[in-house]
Amino acid sequence: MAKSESEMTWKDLEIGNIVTEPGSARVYESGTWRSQRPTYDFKKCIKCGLCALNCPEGCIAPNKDGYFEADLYYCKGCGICPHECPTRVIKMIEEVE
Amino acid sequence: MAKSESEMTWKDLEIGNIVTEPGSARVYESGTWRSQRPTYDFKKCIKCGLCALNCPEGCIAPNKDGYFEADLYYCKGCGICPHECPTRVIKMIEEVE
Amino acid sequence: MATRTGVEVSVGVADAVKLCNPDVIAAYPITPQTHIVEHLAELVATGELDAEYIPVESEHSALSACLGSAAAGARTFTATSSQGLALMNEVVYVAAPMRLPIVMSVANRALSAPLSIWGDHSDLMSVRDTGWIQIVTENGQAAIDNTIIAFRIAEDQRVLLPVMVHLDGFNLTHVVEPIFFPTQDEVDKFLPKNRFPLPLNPDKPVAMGDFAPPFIFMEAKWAQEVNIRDSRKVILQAWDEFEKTFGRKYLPVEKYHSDGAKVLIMTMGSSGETASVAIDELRKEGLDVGQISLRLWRPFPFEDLREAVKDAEVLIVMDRAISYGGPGGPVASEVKAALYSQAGKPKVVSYVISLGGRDTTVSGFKDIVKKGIDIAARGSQNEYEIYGVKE
Amino acid sequence: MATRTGVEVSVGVADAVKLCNPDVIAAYPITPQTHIVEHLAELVATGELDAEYIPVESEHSALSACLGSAAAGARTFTATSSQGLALMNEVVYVAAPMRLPIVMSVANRALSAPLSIWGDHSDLMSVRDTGWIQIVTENGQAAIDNTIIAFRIAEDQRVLLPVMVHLDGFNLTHVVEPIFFPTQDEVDKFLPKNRFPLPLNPDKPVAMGDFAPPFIFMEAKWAQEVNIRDSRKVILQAWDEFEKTFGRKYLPVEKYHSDGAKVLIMTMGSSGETASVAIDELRKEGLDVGQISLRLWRPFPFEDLREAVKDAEVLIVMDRAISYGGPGGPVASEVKAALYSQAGKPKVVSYVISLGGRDTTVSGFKDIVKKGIDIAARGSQNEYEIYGVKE
Amino acid sequence: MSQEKSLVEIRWHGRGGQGTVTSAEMMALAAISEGKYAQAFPNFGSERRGSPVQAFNRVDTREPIRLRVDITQPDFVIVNDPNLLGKVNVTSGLKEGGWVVINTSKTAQQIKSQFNIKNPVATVNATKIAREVLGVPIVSTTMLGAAIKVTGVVDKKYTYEHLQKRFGRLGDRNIKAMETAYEQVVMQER
Amino acid sequence: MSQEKSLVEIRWHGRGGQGTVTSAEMMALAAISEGKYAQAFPNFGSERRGSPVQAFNRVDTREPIRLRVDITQPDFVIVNDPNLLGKVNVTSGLKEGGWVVINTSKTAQQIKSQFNIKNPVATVNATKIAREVLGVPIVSTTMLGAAIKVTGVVDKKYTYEHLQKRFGRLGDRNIKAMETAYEQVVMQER
Amino acid sequence: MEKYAVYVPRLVNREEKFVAGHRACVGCGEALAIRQAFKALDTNVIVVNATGCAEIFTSQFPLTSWELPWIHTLFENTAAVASGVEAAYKAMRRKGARLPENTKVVAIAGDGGTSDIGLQALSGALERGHDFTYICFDNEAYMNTGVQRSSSTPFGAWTTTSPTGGKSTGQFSWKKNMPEIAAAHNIPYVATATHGYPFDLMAKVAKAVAIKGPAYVHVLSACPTGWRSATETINRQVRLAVQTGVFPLYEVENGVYKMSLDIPTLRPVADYLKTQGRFRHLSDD
Amino acid sequence: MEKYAVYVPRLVNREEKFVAGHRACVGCGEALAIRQAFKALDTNVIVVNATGCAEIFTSQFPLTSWELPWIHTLFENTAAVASGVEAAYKAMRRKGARLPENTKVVAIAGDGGTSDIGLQALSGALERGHDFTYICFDNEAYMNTGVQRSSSTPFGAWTTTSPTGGKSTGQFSWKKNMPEIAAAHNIPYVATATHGYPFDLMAKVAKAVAIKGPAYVHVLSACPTGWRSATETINRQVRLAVQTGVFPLYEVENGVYKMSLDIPTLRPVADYLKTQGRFRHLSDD
Ligand SMILES: Cc1ncc(C[n+]2csc(CCOP(=O)(O)OP(=O)(O)O)c2C)c(N)n1
Ligand SMILES: Cc1ncc(C[n+]2csc(CCOP(=O)(O)OP(=O)(O)O)c2C)c(N)n1
Ligand code: SF4
Ligand code: SF4
Ligand code: SF4
Ligand code: SF4
Ligand code: SF4
Ligand code: SF4
Ligand SMILES: [Mg+2]
Ligand SMILES: [Mg+2]
Repeated sequence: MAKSESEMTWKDLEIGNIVTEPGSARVYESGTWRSQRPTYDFKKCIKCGLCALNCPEGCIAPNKDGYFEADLYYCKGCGICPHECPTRVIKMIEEVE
Repeated sequence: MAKSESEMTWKDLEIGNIVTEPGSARVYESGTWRSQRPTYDFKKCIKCGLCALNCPEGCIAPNKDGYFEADLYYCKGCGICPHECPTRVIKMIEEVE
Repeated sequence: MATRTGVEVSVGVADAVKLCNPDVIAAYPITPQTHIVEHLAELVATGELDAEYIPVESEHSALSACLGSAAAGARTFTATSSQGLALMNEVVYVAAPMRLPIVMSVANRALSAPLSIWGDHSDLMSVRDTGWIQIVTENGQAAIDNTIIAFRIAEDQRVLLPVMVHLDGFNLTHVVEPIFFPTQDEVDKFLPKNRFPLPLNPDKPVAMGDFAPPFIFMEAKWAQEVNIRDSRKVILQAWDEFEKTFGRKYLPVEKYHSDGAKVLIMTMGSSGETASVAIDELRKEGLDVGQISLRLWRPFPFEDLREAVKDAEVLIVMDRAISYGGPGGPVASEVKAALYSQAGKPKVVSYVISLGGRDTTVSGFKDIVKKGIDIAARGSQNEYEIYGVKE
Repeated sequence: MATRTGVEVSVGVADAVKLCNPDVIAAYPITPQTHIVEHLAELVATGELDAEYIPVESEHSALSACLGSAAAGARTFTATSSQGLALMNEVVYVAAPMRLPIVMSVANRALSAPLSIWGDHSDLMSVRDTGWIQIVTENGQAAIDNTIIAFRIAEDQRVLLPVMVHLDGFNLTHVVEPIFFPTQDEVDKFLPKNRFPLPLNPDKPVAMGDFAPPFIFMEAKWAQEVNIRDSRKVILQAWDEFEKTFGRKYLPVEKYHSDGAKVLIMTMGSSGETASVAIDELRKEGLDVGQISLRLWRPFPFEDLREAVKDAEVLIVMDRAISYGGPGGPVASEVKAALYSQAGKPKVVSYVISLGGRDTTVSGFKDIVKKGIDIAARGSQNEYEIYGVKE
Repeated sequence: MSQEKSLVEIRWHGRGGQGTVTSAEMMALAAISEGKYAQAFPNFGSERRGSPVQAFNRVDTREPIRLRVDITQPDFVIVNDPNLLGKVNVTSGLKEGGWVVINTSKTAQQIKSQFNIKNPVATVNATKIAREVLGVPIVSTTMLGAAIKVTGVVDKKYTYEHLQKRFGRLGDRNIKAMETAYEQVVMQER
Repeated sequence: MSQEKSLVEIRWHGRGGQGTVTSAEMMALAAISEGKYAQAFPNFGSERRGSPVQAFNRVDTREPIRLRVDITQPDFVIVNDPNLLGKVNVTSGLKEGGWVVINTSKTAQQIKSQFNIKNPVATVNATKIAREVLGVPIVSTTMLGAAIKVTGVVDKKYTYEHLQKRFGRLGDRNIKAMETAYEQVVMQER
Repeated sequence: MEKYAVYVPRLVNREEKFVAGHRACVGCGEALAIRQAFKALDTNVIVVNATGCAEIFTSQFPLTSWELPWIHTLFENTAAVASGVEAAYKAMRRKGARLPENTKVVAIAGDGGTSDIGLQALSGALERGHDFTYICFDNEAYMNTGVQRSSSTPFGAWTTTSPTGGKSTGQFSWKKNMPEIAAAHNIPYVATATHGYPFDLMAKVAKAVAIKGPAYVHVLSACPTGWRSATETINRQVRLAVQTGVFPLYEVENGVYKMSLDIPTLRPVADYLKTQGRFRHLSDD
Repeated sequence: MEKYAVYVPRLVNREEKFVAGHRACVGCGEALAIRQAFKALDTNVIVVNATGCAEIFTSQFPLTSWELPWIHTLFENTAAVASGVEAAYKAMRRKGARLPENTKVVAIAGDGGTSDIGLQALSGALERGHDFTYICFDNEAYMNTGVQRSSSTPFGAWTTTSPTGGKSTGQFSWKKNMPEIAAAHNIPYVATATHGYPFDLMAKVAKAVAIKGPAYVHVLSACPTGWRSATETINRQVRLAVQTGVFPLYEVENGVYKMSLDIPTLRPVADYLKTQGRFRHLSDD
C-alpha cells in the first residue's frame, strides 16, 4: 500500500476489503514485542535447523555463513530456540533500553 | 375450551399460548382418517394385549368382556394390529361410505 | 422462443435456476421452500443440471457453503424460509460486505413463535439491514423472471452483491399457474458468465475476511452502503434489458391506476394481486383509488416512491409483519420516514394484514381502503391498524 | 445503604445479577461481553452466588437453555454481543411470544463483516422486531441499575417478557468507574421472587409451543403486541419505584437542556454522555441546543418522544448502525415515522456516527450540530449523513 | 373484470397420499395448455397420509387470475374419497346450484338423502374404474375425467400430454381411466 | 463545566501480560475511594502477551466524567516498560509540559537526549524495586507509586485497600513497592 | 417378535402419556415408538420436543396429545432447552423450592433434529453431563417436510433430495452412525432400539431415564409415508432391519458394548430392502 | 524430541506460507503448529480459517500473514465454508473452467471452533465426504477471547469460566474426545499431533491432505498465555502431554488405529500438570 493505514479512505478499499498482496504482514515489525533476544555461539552450531523449525515467528534462517540466526525485525524473544537447539548454541539475554 | 377453535379471540389465549389441559387432543376424531377397520373374531383372542402395545394410535383397550378392541373414534385403520396378533383374531375390512 | 406452460411456481423457480446453470447449490429443506430444492436435486440427479448439490446439515451451513462457493468464483444458489433464514442470520450479514454474489430465494413464511409454516413477511423483515439486494415478487412469473435477473444483477462487476428474491410461501410457491419460460439461448445471452474478480485461487492468492480495526471499519461499511445504493442503476438496466429481450417489464415501484389517484394503497408481494382486484371493484364503485406495489425493497427506491405518491392525499400501506413494541409495520415505517421531508406529502395509514397465512380477501382490501380513508380524515388512536384479528 | 465503589462496569453488571439471585445462567463468551460472564462464573465458583452456570457450546444454545430454564420457572440470565446475538437470532424471536422472562445483557458491538470487536449498534438493531423489551444504557450506573430493574419488569405478572439491557461494548463494559451498589436487602425488597405462572412441572402438566394454524396465529401475535405495548406502564412503575428506593430516576426519553430548545440532538447509549459535554460547550457558545436520549427502545416511547420534541425546530438524530440500502439510521427512521403525522414537527436530520469503534469526540458532536442546523436550513442531497468517514 | 364473471372455482376432497393434489394439478395444466388461465393449489399445510385434505382450482377463460386467497365459495366440489362424506362437510361454502361430483357406487339420490346434500350431485364409481383400468384404487386421474365433464372448464384432450408426462409408461392407462370416468359420470340435477 | 478544567488524563504504556491495565485500574479505584470521579480503561482491542499496549485514566476532582472516548491528548504519560522507548512513540499527543514517567535505570537527561523527548521526564528504576520488593520484575504496582507522585491526582493511601484486595497475601509487598517508587521517583524539570 | 412378548397387560403400564387423537399418518412408526417409549416411563417426566413430525402431530393449537409437561421451541436446540430445564430444576431444588420429587427430563427429536441440525446442541449437552435422556426417533429422513435426505438416510435410499436418476442412485453417503458418535462422548448409557421390539425398547428407555447423567437412545422408527412402504407391516420392516444386521440392537453402558439380541445368522439385506419403495431402484438391477 | 529430528534443511521445505510479522503472543504454540503444518504442504492449498487466535493474529486489515488463498467468514462455519469451496472447484473443474491443478482445501480452527460451536458444520462436512482436510489447533480453551473453557479443556484446568473457588476445582467435565468423534464418522483419516513432534505433525498433515475424502488432524498446541506457563518450554510441555499419556499420538486410517510413538512406560501425569499454572490448584493439595 502506498498510503498508511490511517490515511486509507473508503475508496481505497478493494471489493469486499480483500487483501491482494500475499504475505503483506511481513511489514509488521513484531520484533518490537521483544523483551529478550537470542545470542549465538556459532562455533557449536551443527546447522541442524531445529531452531528454525521450532520458532513460532518463522524468523530464523541461515545467515551468510549458513548459520541459523534470528531476524530481529520479527523475533519476539520467546526463548524457544535455545531450548530446541541440541548443541546449546543459543542463549537469551535481556533487551536493553 | 368452551369456544370452538375458529371463534377464539386474541383475548382467549393463555400467556404464551400455553395449553393447560393435558391430553386435550383426545377430542380430535382421528377415526375420520380411516379407510379400513379392524374386525374381530374374539373366540381366538388370548388377551395378550400385543395389539394394544403395537397400535400407533393407542386406541386399543379391553372392552367390557376384557377383549382388546379398537376405539373407532381414533382408529385410523393402519392394519398393524392384525399383523401383531399372534392368534389371528383381527381382520381388516374396507370402510363403507 | 419462450413457451407458456403450467407449472408449480417452486418448480418454475428451480427450472429458472437451471437455466442460469449454477455451479453449486447448497440448501436445507424447510416448508414452503422444499419444492424448489427438491426439484433442483432432481435436475442434478437426472443430469439435466450439471452442478454440485450440497445437502447441508442446517441453513447456517447452507449459506456458509455458499460463501465458500461464491468466494471460489462459482455461480451459487440457495433457498430458504423463515426459521431457516433466522438460523442463518449471522451468515446473511457477512455475504454482502464480503461482496459475494449469491442468489437466494426466500419463500416467505412467518417466524416462530408460535410455529407457523404459513406466509407472512416477518422473515423478510428480519434481514432488512443485511445489505442484500432484495426483490419482492407478486406472482409466479415475477418470481421466475427475477430469479434469472437476480444472477445478472448479483454478478455484475459493478455490483457483486448477494440478491434475495422473495416469493410468498404457499400463495406463490405452491400454486400451479401459467408461466412463460425463456429458452436456454435467451438466458445465455442475457446472463454473462460469472467472473468474480478476486476468487480464492492458488494462482493468485488473496485474503478474504481480514478483521477491521476502528481506523478502517467505518470506511468499509460506507463503501458497502455506496455500493448497494449504486446497484440501483444496474438493477434498472437489468430490468430494461430483460424487457427488451423478454417483453416483461419490472419497476422498483409498480403502479396500478395510481397516477393522479387521491387514495393509494401500497402492497408488497402476492397479496398485491388480490388487492388489485379490490382496486378494480372500488374504482367501479367510483372511488378514486389506485395501487402501488414495492418490488425493490433494497436498495429502497426513494425516488420512485416519492414520484409515485406525489399526487396522493392518502396512502394506505400494508405490512405483513410487526416490529413488536415498535413502529408496527416496517414498510409503513420506512415509507413515512422516506416521505418525512416531502412537501404536500400524503397522510399515511399503516395496516398490518395477513400474518401467518391469514388471508386478506378482496372484500377485506375494500374494507381496509374505506376504513383507511376514514382514518386519514378523522385520525386514529393507534400507531397503526391491524386487520382481521378476532376480538 | 448503597455503597459507592469503583468497579469495571462488566463486573458491576455481574454483581448486579448476583444481587438478583438468578437460578440459571447460560452464556457463551464473546468480546466485549466476556468479563460479565467470567465474573459470574467466578461468583458461582466461590459460592457467592448459588446458581447453575451452564457453559454452553454456542450462543444458540445459550439462549435455548435459557428458554428451558425460564419455562421451568427459574430466574434466568444470559449475556452476549454482536455475532452471538446474530447466531441466536432464531431463538431471540421465540422468547417473547413464549413469554419467557429472561434477562439478557448485550454488550453492543458491530456485526461482521468485516469482523470488528468494537462497538456500534448493528447488533442491537438486528433484534428490533423480536418483541423483547429493550433498555439502552449510557453509563455504568444505568447499566447496573437497569440490570436489576430488568428482572423486575420481566417477571412482573402483567409483563412476562424477556428484557435486553444494552450497554456499549468497551466504552461501557471495559471502563472502571464509580458505581453506587444497592444492598442485598434493598434488592430483595425491590425484586419479588419469580413465580412464573405456568411452568413446566409434572404436578400440573402444560404444553408450551404448540404450532398455530392460520385461524389463530394472528391473534397470538396481536396478543404479543398488546402485551409489550402494555408493558410500558409497568416499566414506568418499576423506574418510579426504583427512584423511590434508590434515588436514581430513569425515563424512556431522557432530557438534557431540551425543554424549549430549538435544536435538539438525539442519542442512544454511551455516546450520549460525550455528546452532552458538547451540548454544554455549544450552549456556552450561545447556541440554543439541547439533547434527548432514548433509553427505552422497545416498547418505543411514542408519547415521550413527541412530548420531548414538541418545541424543537430541528432534531438531529444519531445512529450507530446502518440499514444498508435502506433508510440509513434505524433510530432516525423510526423517529421520523413516529413524528410523521405531528403538526409542527421538527425537521429531522439523520446522522450515522461511530461504527465499529470509531469515536465521535466532543468536537465531532459540535461539528455535527452545526452541520445539522445547516442541513435543516438548506436541505441535503442525501437520505442521511455519515460522520467521520475518510474520503 | 369489466365483463361477466369468467372465473370458475373448484374444490377437491380426498385423503393425504391419494393424489388429490394431482387431480387439481392436472386440471390446471390442461386448462393452461388450452390457452386459459388457471391455478391449482393444495390446502396449504401439512398433508398426512390418510387425513382429509383439499385441493383447489381456479380456471378463467378470459383473463389472468389475480386472486391469491383460499377458495371458500367454490362453484364445484369434487369428492375423490367417498368415505369422507359425513365426516367432512364437503358442501361447505359451495355456491347454490354448484355441483358436487362424488366417487361412489351409490346413486346421486341415495347420496343426497343419506348426507342431506341440497346441491346437484354427479356420481361416478371411480374406484371401480381405477381398479379395472389401473389395477389400483387410486382415483386421482379417474376423478379428473368426471370433474372435467361436470365442470366443463377444459377440453379433456388437453390433459393427455400432462397425464403422459406425469405417469410415463402408465400414461395411456391413466388417460383411459380419465376418459372412462368422463363417459360414465352421471349428472342428476335433482 | 462552568469552572476551570478539573480533569486529568493519563496514558500508560506497557506490554501485554505485564499488568499495565492493573496500574490504571488501581489508580482509578484509589481516586474513587478518595471521593473523586475517575475512569480506567484499556486500549480497546486484543492484548497479546508481549505486544505494546496502553491503558488510560481520567480523574476529575469536581464532577462526574462524561467523556467516553479515547484519550488522545493526555496530561501525563507513564511508561512501565523501558524497552518500548524508541519502538513506540510514547509522547504522541502528550500535552506540552506534560510529564513522562519512565521506568528506567537511566537518568531523565539520558532518556531525553537518547529518545529526543521534549517533555519533562520523571524516572524511577521500577524493575529494580519490583525485583527487590516483590521478587519479580513486574512493575504494575511499583509504577503506580511513581505515577501517583508525579500526577498528584490521588493520595496514595487510598490505594492500600485495593492493593490488599487484589494481591491478597502479596498485598503488603505491593504496597511497599508502590511506596518505594513513590519515594524514589526523580522529577527533573529539564 | 421378542419371545417374552406376551401378556402385555401384566407387563406394561396401561396409562398413556401420549394420547389418542394425534395427527400422525396412518401407520406411523414414530408415533408407535413414542407411545411405547413413554409407556415405559412414569409421570415425573418433562418432555422437550424438537420440531418434526412428532411435534407437529401432537401439538396443533389449541390441543395437545401430551399428558406430561411438554415444551417445543425450535428444530435444532432440543438438547440445549433440555439442559436449561435440568439446570433449572437442579438450582431451584438446591435453593429450597417446592418441586415434585425426582423430576426427569426427556428430549425427543427426529434423525434430522439429532444427527444434523441438532447435533451440536446434543453434543454440548452430553459433554456437560446433564442428567437427562435424549431419544432420537430415526425414520431416516426429514419426514415432516416431505421426505428429504438426512445424514441418517441409508446409502442408496430414495428421498426427494437424494432422488434417483441418470446421475444418482439415491443417497450418496453412508448413514451417519449417531449411537457411535454419542458413545464417543463417553456418556454412561447409549442404546439402540426399535418399535418392532417393544419390550426391548421400553426396557432401554426406562434404564436410560433411571441412569444419572446423560443417556442416549436411538430408535429406528418406520415411516411408511417416507419409506414408500405398507402401513400394516411396519413392525416387520424394522425387525428385518435388525435381523439383517442393518440396524443392530445394542447397549453401551459406561463404554462397554453389549448386543441385545442373539442373531446367529443374519438374513440377507435384500429381505429388508424389498419391503420399502425407497429402495426399489436398487433391486431393479 | 523425535529421534530423526535433525538436519531440518534437508527434510523440510524452506518456504513459509504463513509468514513472519504475525501478532500471536510471544511463544505461541498455535502459531508454531500452524507454521509447521503449512510447511508440510505445497502452494496448491486454499485455507479456510475460523475466528480465533489464528485468524486474529494473521489478518489485521490491511495485512495478511498468508501466502496462500485464505478466507475467514465466521467462528462456527469453517467446515461448511470449506465444503462450498471444495464443491465449487469440483463443479467448475467438471464444467471445464481453467483452474490450477490439484487444488486442496484445508480448514483450520481452534478447539472451540471445532469441538463446540463448529462441531455441527464439521460433522456435516465429514459425513458428506468432501475432499478436504480439517485441522483443529487445540489449545484447550477459548484463547482469543481471554481463556474461557471449551469442551476440550481438560478436567481440573483453570480457565476464566471454570475458575477455582470454594465450589469449584476448575473444569468440571472431561475433555471431549474430538478425534474419537471424528473417527466415529468413518472418514478415511484421523490423526493426532503436536508441535513438540514437528516431523510427526508434518507427516500427518501431508498425509491427510494427500488422502482423498475428509481427513481430520487434531493438534495439541500450547498456549503459554492461557495455560499460565512459560513460553520457552512449550515444546517440552506438549511432549510431556504425550509422554504422560494425556495426549496420545495416533492415526486412524480407514478405521484402523495405529499409535505413532512407542512409549513403553508413561511418565506420571503430575510431570505434565506442574508445567502449567492452570493446574496449580491441583498440585496444591
Ligand atoms: C431451522 C429450521 N430449518 C428447517 C426447518 C424445517 N423442518 C421442520 S421439521 C424438519 C424435518 C424434521 O426431520 P426429523 O428431525 O428427521 O424429524 P421427522 O419429521 O422425520 O420425524 C424440517 C427440515 C425448521 N423448522 N427449522
Ligand atoms: C458466534 C460467535 N460467538 C463468539 C465469538 C467470540 N469468539 C471469537 S474467537 C473465540 C474463541 C476461540 O476459541 P478457539 O476456537 O479454541 O480458538 P483459539 O482462539 O483458542 O485459538 C470466541 C469465543 C464469535 N466470534 N462468534
Ligand atoms: S527467541 Fe523465539 S521468536 Fe526469537 S528466534 Fe528464538 S524461537 Fe524465534
Ligand atoms: S538448533 Fe542449534 S545447532 Fe541447530 S541450527 Fe539452530 S543453532 Fe545451529
Ligand atoms: S388398525 Fe391400526 S389404528 Fe386401528 S386399532 Fe389397529 S393398530 Fe390401531
Ligand atoms: S393381539 Fe390378538 S390375541 Fe392378543 S389381545 Fe389383541 S386381539 Fe387378542
Ligand atoms: S411422515 Fe412418517 S414419521 Fe411423519 S407422521 Fe407420517 S408416517 Fe409418521
Ligand atoms: S492466547 Fe495463546 S493461542 Fe492465542 S495467540 Fe496467545 S499464545 Fe497463541
Ligand atoms: Mg426423520
Ligand atoms: Mg482454543
